[in-house]
Amino acid sequence: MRRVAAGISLTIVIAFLAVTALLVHPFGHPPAQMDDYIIKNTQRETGANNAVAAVVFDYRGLDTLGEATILFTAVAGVVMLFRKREGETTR
Amino acid sequence: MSKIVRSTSEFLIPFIFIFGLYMIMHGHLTPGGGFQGGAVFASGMALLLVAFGSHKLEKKSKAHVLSMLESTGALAFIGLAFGGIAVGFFYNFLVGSSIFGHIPPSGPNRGDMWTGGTIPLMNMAVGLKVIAGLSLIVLVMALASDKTGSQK
Amino acid sequence: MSSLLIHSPILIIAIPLLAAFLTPFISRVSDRARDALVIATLVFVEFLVIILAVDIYRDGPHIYALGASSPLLAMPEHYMVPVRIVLQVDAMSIFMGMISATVSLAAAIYSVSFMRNETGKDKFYTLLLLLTVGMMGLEFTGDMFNLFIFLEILSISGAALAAFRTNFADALEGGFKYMCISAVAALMILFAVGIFYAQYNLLNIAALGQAIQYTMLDKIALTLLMMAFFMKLAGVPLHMWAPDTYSVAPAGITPMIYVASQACMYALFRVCFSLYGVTLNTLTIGWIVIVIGVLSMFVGVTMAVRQSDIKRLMAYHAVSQSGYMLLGVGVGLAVLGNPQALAAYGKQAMEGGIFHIINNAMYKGLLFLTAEALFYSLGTRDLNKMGGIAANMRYTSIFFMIGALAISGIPPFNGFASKLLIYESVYQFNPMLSVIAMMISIITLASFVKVFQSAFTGPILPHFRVVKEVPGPMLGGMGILTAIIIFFSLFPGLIVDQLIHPAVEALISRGAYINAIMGGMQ
Amino acid sequence: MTQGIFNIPFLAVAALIGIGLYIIVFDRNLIKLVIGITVLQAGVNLFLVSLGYRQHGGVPIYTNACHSNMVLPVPQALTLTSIVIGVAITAFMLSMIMIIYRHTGHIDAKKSRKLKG
Amino acid sequence: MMETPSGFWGPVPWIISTVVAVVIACLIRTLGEKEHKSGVQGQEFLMGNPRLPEEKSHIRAHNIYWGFFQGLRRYYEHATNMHTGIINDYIIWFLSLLAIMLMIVFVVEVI
Repeated sequence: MRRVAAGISLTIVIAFLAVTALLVHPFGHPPAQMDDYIIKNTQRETGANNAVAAVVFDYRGLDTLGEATILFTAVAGVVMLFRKREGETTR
Repeated sequence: MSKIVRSTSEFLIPFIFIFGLYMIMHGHLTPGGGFQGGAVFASGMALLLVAFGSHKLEKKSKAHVLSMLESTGALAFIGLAFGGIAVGFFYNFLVGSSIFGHIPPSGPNRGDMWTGGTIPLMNMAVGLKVIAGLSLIVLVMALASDKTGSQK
Repeated sequence: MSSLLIHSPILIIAIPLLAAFLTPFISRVSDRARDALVIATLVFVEFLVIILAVDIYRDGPHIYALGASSPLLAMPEHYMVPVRIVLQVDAMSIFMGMISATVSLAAAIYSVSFMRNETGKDKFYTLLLLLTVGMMGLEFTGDMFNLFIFLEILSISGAALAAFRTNFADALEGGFKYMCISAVAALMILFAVGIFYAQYNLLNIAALGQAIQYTMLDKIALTLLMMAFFMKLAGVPLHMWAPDTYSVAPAGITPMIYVASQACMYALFRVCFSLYGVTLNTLTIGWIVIVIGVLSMFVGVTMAVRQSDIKRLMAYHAVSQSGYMLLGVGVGLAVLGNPQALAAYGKQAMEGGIFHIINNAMYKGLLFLTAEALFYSLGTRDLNKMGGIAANMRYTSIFFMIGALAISGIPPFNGFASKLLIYESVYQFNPMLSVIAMMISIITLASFVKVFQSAFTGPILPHFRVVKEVPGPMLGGMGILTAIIIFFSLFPGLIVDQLIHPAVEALISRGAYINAIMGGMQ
Repeated sequence: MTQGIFNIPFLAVAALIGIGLYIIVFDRNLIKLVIGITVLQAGVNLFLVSLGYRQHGGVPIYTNACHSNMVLPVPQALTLTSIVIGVAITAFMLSMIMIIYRHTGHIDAKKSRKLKG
Repeated sequence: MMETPSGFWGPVPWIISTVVAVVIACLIRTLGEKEHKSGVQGQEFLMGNPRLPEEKSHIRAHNIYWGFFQGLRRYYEHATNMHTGIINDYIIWFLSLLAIMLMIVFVVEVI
């Protein structure tokens, strides 16, 4: 029962994803108003030849800060999980 | 691990480390950057761990030192972001100055190391952070799994 | 002062982040310095939020473009599209920000003494600050991808904190479930962001709102976003992680995770009202929100009566109370395309729903804290083993009683005020929904009577004779929330007029939200 | 819809997401669940990065560039961000599973459910 | 004072009227019997049963609302079976709701 429901809903979701894939702009011809600005102005505004690095560290810097924070959070979480505790019992 | 793995990795690891550092340093000029270079470097650490065992690695690099290094990288990153607060957070305040401040000619060029403003510095900070963070994750997980193995 | 005001949207996010990165260093110096740093940071954040709120309620929304040559310049000169990340703080965002900051502060104060005997406290405080950062960023950002990033920060730190007591196997289980559903939900959001990017080559919410056309792709994206946020805010039938996670998280963290799920509710409202707004089929989407809200109320409360674990019981109540908010705002969403109905009762329904958010954050937080105080003193969460501890824990029982009366909507407490708004305005939309909401309120009262009767009253059990009141800082954390509840209870009109009404206006007026960013080009 | 035939990368995205969801839904092994989430992440990352491809475009880097036509830089940055997030989540979930195993001795989702009802 | 769609709500008038009601109740109470002695009601009185120890006389949580649960037994069986606690099932719920919503949105567009 549960497996049947899961199978049917999975099929529907995948069908809609395929519809999405067909409706998205043709591969290789994206709209590019924002990116054209970045490609044109990256050297003038940030001084970096690498437009990706300019996006990562300048235009979308807060994303990168957040990403670094996520890594920091995950490390803190992993270290926290494996910390030593008094009264630790296995099983 | 066997002797073959150990001697091969002894040979390979300096190259991996240097390649990782190269990617971090040249992040604003060539493909790559702090995250990618840091991941390459950390994969070298993982190779060390596989070849020589987690306890041996832990003697060389203590967990809390790595934790400090990671925090240092994060602090340097957010500090650079705070550096431009006179204008705005994340403002690239070094463009036009003498440190990394050259502005390249527009269009394709040969690439000048001293360009990019805060971007190369941020690359280094993030690189340090990623190196320390990923190594710490790998080390802590290896140590923990080692411990459970010995208890059985 | 004015430059502090201009920079305060980012400072509210960046200062706790800086403190979180500093904590590993400080905690090597001394534990006391670290506790002081954490509390001071959160107090400073609270201060910044309040001065920003005063300014926003007086002068309208703030924007902050990161890395631009001026933070107020949302778009580059001579260009029509925002390229950089823009933080956009309007009355609704800052309203949620005040809730998050207050609850974080109370949780941190409470944790100072609750966590005294734990190891790994430096990681605990780091993660607590990061959870605050995640909530604040989620509420302040004006960029779809950035929203995803902050959602992930919130999820990972929340899961790590929920699994903090690693010596219990069920703590790990609760944390793992939270992480799992968060990861799936966040990936769905990322996919939706990809769909937006593919169509419009934009990531800014306001710019997307201007460009959006509600094509088939936009509908799929809306469905993905809505379901992901319903998963994160624990709407029935996607609520099942909520009791598992809330019940195992340490004290202080449970209210924070709950407020984090309300931040996800804010994100849902932001997507529905500001991103899509009138372009979507408001009646259908509104009814979806309403149906999920009513289901949440009903299933949450009926499951809650059944529980014998006190924290699980309260977690189910949290699910049930979220239903009220969804009901109120869902009615507003359903009549969004109909200005007459919106003016007649839609706005008031939304006011009720949003007033319920802040009320609920306060008294639900208080109830979670009292439940954990019982666990701290008695060593058990099982209601069947409790009895007659009111005499020994006087203040806790008073706090519990205030929280329980407020959540059940007993006058004169603030829960009654927001529920009254919801009942009366929803009655004009559909009387049946209003009647159901009242019924649910009665069952809520019944379940809290059960808790009060079995835990606090009756003859004191012999092995609890030596039980003492919890230490001062824990009472302090509960006291802050109680004081706020009493304040809200005494002046509901003031709160609704000054705080809630501007927030609702900010949520409804999509044009103002878009113009704050795109205004230059009209 | 005539362009549909060129959208094979996007169809691959749908397939990857479907496989990921299938693993998450039908596999009771917790580690395989994490593998499913990783596959899902791979699908979404592929979607993001293939959004930015421009026909006959080169890398968006001016150092010694010979192309005048460049692919979009923003999707690459987003994908980079999302990959790092994926690594963080995977590491964190795997270490959680390690501790669950240490406590209960198995990694079966069906058996490790103390919390229910 | 808070405006509601059909009137207003203010806690202060409510509290004042409650206080007035309590005062009236107390006044009525003072009119009662003066020689009444308290204390008799609490003791066991002609019951015949031995007095229970204190911890036994406390009604535990699972006994409260027993009749309510008995009346709604079938609903509760379904509801507890729904909450299996298996993480895969949570994702199944998510997927099925997602599928239903996609269908609803699609159907609404067609009509």
